Amino acid sequence: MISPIHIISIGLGTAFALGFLNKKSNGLAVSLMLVAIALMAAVSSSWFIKLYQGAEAIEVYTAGFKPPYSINLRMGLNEALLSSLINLAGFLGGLYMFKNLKNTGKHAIMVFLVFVMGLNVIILTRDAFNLFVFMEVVSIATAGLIILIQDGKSIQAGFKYMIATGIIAGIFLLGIIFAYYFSGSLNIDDISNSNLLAFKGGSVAVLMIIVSVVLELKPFPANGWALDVYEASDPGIAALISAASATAMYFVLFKLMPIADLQWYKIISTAGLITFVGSNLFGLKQTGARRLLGYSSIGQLGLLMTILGLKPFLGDKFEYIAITILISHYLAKAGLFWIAGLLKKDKLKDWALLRKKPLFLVLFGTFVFSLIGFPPFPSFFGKWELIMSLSQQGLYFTLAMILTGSFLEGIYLFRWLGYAIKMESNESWTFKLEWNKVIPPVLFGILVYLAGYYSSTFAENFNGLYFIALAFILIIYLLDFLPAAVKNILSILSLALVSWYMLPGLYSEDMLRFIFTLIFLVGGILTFIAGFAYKGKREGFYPVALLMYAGLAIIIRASTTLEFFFGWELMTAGSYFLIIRGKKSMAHGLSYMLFSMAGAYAILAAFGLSFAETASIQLSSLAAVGGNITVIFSLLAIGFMTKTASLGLHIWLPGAHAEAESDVSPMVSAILLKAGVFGLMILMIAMGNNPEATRVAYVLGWLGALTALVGNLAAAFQEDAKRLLAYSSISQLGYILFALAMMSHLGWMTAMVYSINHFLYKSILFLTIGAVVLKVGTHYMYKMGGLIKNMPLAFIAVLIGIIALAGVPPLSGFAGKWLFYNAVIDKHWYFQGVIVFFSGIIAFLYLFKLIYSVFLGQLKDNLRHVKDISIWFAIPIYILIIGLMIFSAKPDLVLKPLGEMISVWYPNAGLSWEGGLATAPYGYWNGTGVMITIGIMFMALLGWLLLLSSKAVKVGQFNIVYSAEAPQRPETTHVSYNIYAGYNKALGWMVAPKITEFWDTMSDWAHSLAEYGRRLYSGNGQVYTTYVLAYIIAFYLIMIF
Amino acid sequence: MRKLFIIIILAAFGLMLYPLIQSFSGNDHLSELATYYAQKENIEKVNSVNLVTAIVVTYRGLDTLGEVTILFLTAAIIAFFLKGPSTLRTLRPNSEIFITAARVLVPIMVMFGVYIFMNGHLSPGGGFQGGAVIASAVILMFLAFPDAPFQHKFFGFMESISGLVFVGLAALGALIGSGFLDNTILPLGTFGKLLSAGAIPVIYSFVGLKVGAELSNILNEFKSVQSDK
Amino acid sequence: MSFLLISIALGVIMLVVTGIAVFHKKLIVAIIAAGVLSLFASVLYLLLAAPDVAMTEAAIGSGLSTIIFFYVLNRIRTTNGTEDQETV
Amino acid sequence: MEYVSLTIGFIVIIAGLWAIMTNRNILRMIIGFSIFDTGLHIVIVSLAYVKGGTAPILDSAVGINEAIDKIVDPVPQALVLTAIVIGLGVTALMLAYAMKLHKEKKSLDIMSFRDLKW
Repeated sequence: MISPIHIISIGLGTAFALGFLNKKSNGLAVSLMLVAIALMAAVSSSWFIKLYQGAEAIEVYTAGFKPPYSINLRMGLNEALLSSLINLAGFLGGLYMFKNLKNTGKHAIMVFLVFVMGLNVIILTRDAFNLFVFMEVVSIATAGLIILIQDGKSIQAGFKYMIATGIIAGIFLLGIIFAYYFSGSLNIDDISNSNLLAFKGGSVAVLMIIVSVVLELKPFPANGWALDVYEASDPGIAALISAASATAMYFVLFKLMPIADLQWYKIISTAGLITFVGSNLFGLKQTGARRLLGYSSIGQLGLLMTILGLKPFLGDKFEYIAITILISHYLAKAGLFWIAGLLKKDKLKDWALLRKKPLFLVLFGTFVFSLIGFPPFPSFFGKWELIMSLSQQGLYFTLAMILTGSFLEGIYLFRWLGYAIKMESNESWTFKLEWNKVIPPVLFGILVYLAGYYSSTFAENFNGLYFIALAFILIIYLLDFLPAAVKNILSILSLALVSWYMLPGLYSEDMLRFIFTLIFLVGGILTFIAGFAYKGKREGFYPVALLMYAGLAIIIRASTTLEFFFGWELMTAGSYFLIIRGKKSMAHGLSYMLFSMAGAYAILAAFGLSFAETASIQLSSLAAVGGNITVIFSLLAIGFMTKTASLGLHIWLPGAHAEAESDVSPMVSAILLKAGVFGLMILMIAMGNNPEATRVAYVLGWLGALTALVGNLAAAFQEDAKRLLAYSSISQLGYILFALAMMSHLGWMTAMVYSINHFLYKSILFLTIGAVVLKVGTHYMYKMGGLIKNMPLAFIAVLIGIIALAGVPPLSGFAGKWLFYNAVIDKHWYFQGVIVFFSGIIAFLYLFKLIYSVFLGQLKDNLRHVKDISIWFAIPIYILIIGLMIFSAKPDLVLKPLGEMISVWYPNAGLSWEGGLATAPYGYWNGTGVMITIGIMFMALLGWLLLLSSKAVKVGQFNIVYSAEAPQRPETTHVSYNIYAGYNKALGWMVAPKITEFWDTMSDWAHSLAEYGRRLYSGNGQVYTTYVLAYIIAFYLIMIF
Repeated sequence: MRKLFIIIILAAFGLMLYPLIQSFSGNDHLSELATYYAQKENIEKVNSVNLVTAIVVTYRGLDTLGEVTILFLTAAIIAFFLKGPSTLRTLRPNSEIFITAARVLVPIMVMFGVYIFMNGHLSPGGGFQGGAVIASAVILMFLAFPDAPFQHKFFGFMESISGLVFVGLAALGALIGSGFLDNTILPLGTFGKLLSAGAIPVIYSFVGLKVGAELSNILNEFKSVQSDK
Repeated sequence: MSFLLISIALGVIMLVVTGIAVFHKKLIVAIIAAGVLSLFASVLYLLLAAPDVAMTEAAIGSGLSTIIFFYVLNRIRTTNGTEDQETV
Repeated sequence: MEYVSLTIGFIVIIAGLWAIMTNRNILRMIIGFSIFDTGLHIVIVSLAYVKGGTAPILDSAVGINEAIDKIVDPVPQALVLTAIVIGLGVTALMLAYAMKLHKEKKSLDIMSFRDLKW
């Protein structure tokens, strides 16, 4: 085993030896440097392996004297891990900057090498003054590396950096020397044992030491210089500063904290929290990539600082949380800076160019998701543990602020990701990708997944098998070069396999999960069939669709809140990518993501609160919650309602669904929304019996009713067919919410029937309309019309769909309505019931409009030769129609077992069955009978019509002529254009985009706050030094009061 | 307005420093750590007359390594930062007396510098001071012979070789001695003699050479940019 | 006792020099004053029984730094046009 | 005596900070740093002083046996040696920056270098 001290020998020796090389051998110099860093990495990682296997930490004494008489280094597990990380980043960073370094010459290469070596010593040393010396080494090396590109901006940034760190280092030295004076030792362990805080002078010394290390971590607002450094230095260097330096400095703070006491931990955590929220808030207004990454880096450091400050509360969880979040930050931030360097574009909007290289787009997405803390990345597990521990400790404010900060970070990162995925870009990728610049980000991208898997193995009650699903998705991604059809088959097979594996067991055990599995997975298979209609490769579609389905399946399978949340977030990520694939979906994808994130955080907080009460993360333990039930119930309900798009949280839905691809719309509408319903049901099953929950449910009931009304009204005024269906979904989910909130047997029966129905007819309608849209090339109904002859298959499908939706006999929609009225009467929710009833009438308006304006009336000239919908769409549509028919004709097949299931929770006032005849307290209904009756009537009418039709006079379609000129706005000539203008006058105020305005205003406020606040960073380096000093004073004031 | 703010901050800073003075009571005796260094048996372990040197080179030799690294870094950074075409600037010729004096003085100053660092373990002064004196000699040379070319290669070589020797000796301590920078890898000699204190004089001499070379390099870089008008 | 008086006298001189270094209008005077401050500091170090430090401070703090300052000042003056002569 | 020098050290530190924070001229800011450093060094050396002590160099005046009772603390002196050299490195680098900044904008006013902000 090579002694860790030789990290220094290797690093410095090589740096000194590089002086011998002449100017021509710069390439050799860089290679030697890389070899040296690799050797350093070998030393540190070999120690890591050894220590990980259980070896004791070792102390290295210099000069053969024991500390405190000489300087000692410690190589423990943490040190070994972090120095390995630093050396890895150093090696890859050096590789990445091979050319820059080579061109700048051997002096720059020496500086780079010394920089990496210095960071190692910072980690290893246990001597306060030695720490100071090597912090100076690193900060001077940093000042040198910043100006590697030697443009005006980097020189300015470097100077600001130097004056700020100059003052910080002075204060640090002052603190150390007084600590020596008071404690008689320079060894950190001795200093912490000597209780400096017992007297005033000692506490000032501690203050100076701690505050200067905190300042090195760039706390808000004393961090203007750091932002400039991130923005102006070479991205390769910024990557190192953000990943490696920050890691080392964080460890320094960790190492020095024992000299302080609990009060100091609190101060640190507050300072970190302010940094995390403040920095991410200001990040909102950034338009440049590197500065944005700077804000994000500083924010992440703030989060890490908070975690360190919470160490006394987190107990033995601390290391896991800190390391997972640190590693996520380390990998992601270095990766992002490296990509920024590759792209050579600083404007966020120009990142659309990244699309030309899908590999980098995937890496970009990976890093963004891992920063925010999505599964399967390490930070997901870290954040989970953090939230659980925080709520266990009752630190609700901290918890709320952390979630707020994460949310703010999510806003700008996802907006940026959206630009990269969707922004218009005419540029072409002109520059060459050098292998040495590609390997580092790719490697870090792979590592972040591996680290995620590894982190999950530490999580209690977490089934690692879920990673198999992710691995499969990865394989599908790697097969992305195959034609779409092959991937489609693979996807269908995989869903079929999972269904085959899951369904039989569930049928006997858990009807609720069985039905939702049917909806999620079998629905998934059906929608995938439609995918055969697409030609080409459909790059990126299958992995993300499968990701969503994997998330949905995990939600069903989850037995713990952690697994549930894991699945929930996977589903969110997958559906986000599905949604943003649509043509004009950039904004919709973002708003979907933001609502989902806010919802997910509400869920996370609620799970945390529940864990705090029950000390268990079993899903079943939700039932044991007593004290905070109103809060937990409300938070969970809000979280799930972001997915069901209830009123107020719905504004993401219309755009997202309408702009999605034709076969994606049913996925995200008919299927995805049910995840929210499933969540609500799980929630109500667990907590519904509590009277407090009932009160919240009453509110939910009203909300559901209003959602139904507003959704339907809005649908009636749409000219865009898919938007119409989207609003209709909102309204249908409002029905479901209303029915669920009744929390009675019939209410739940209604909800289940609506869920199944909505899945069936919304799939049918979206698939059909989507297929029609594919053929006619427009969403707008006024551009269609008269398609009945060209598209009989589509017409029949839509006809059946709207009959089911409208709830008229004989189809199963009627069953829903019938149950609904029974339930309302049973529950005595008359007012709400009337609203829902009224909205049901409105539904007729838009349904009529849908079928009329698309299929009836005048055929547009340009659509004369349009063919019927693709067979690949027709197959799933007609399978679904058959399903609908079966459900309508034999509802007892499903409803009976469903009733039994619901009886477990709500035994009273159920349906009683006699064959196919259902009897409710307020009436009876026989699905089969109705079906037959209506069928006979229909046949009779049809026959009569056919009989009459022989006398009808045929009129040619284009028998009329415009009088003289073409109309100004051709759409106005369509008979159903603005067909409900009258209603709009009367009721339009209800659907005025008040809610959208509300959220827009919120967003504007946040952005103006950010705009105003960030003026703090005036650009004047001198002012920044004032902030630094003022920050110290602020700490002092907090300390003495 | 801003000045007022700064006055307030500095006043607060002064108030913050006050407790330090308040808790300061001077020293009546050495601290525990210093006592250890000053004990006879421990002095004999290192065998250096100058205790500061013993600490700088041996006990806290790692700091010194860091410190020469900082100078090394500074020299390297300034070298690539300020590099530019150096066309010579015609200066007023120096007076004959000055040039002659410089001719005599420069070697003497260099010798003096060498003397200082060679005796670092015996008398005040050591590598840094000696290095600074050497650098002063170089400045004198710059002033006296502005047109003479600077021996880049030589100083670069000196810098590297002395750095390598320093690191090498230090690592040797870890390999054959009892730890990194252990000075007992060479015989300790007689207390108070030039050849004593083990590796200390050797290391300190190379520190001196290195510091001298680095400072000269830095000065040269600053000097060269003088002429690129 | 006499040491105390000397140190107080030295201290007063140092504060005056510091004042000059901070407030004097001419940059060159300020630079020299900063160097002189170092020089006085090294005298103080001698009083405080720190000859090593005194030597270093005298050679490096007041010697070399000041020379580098002059180099830079010279360089800036030669490249400066006529404009902000006053500030330099 | 050590009280006097400690106080002087603190005052010099504050004076240095004042120079750093109020002078818009970059060179004057750097002078401020130099003063700040000097102040720090004075403070450190003051802390090393032991009443009536001699320099930590063993010669005829102070024998090896009586060192403990006679010398001043050598540790802070060793530290300050390091600190002085570091200070020189930092000052030199800052001055190099100042030259480059001046070359860029022909100005030494820190207010002229605000291209990066917000």
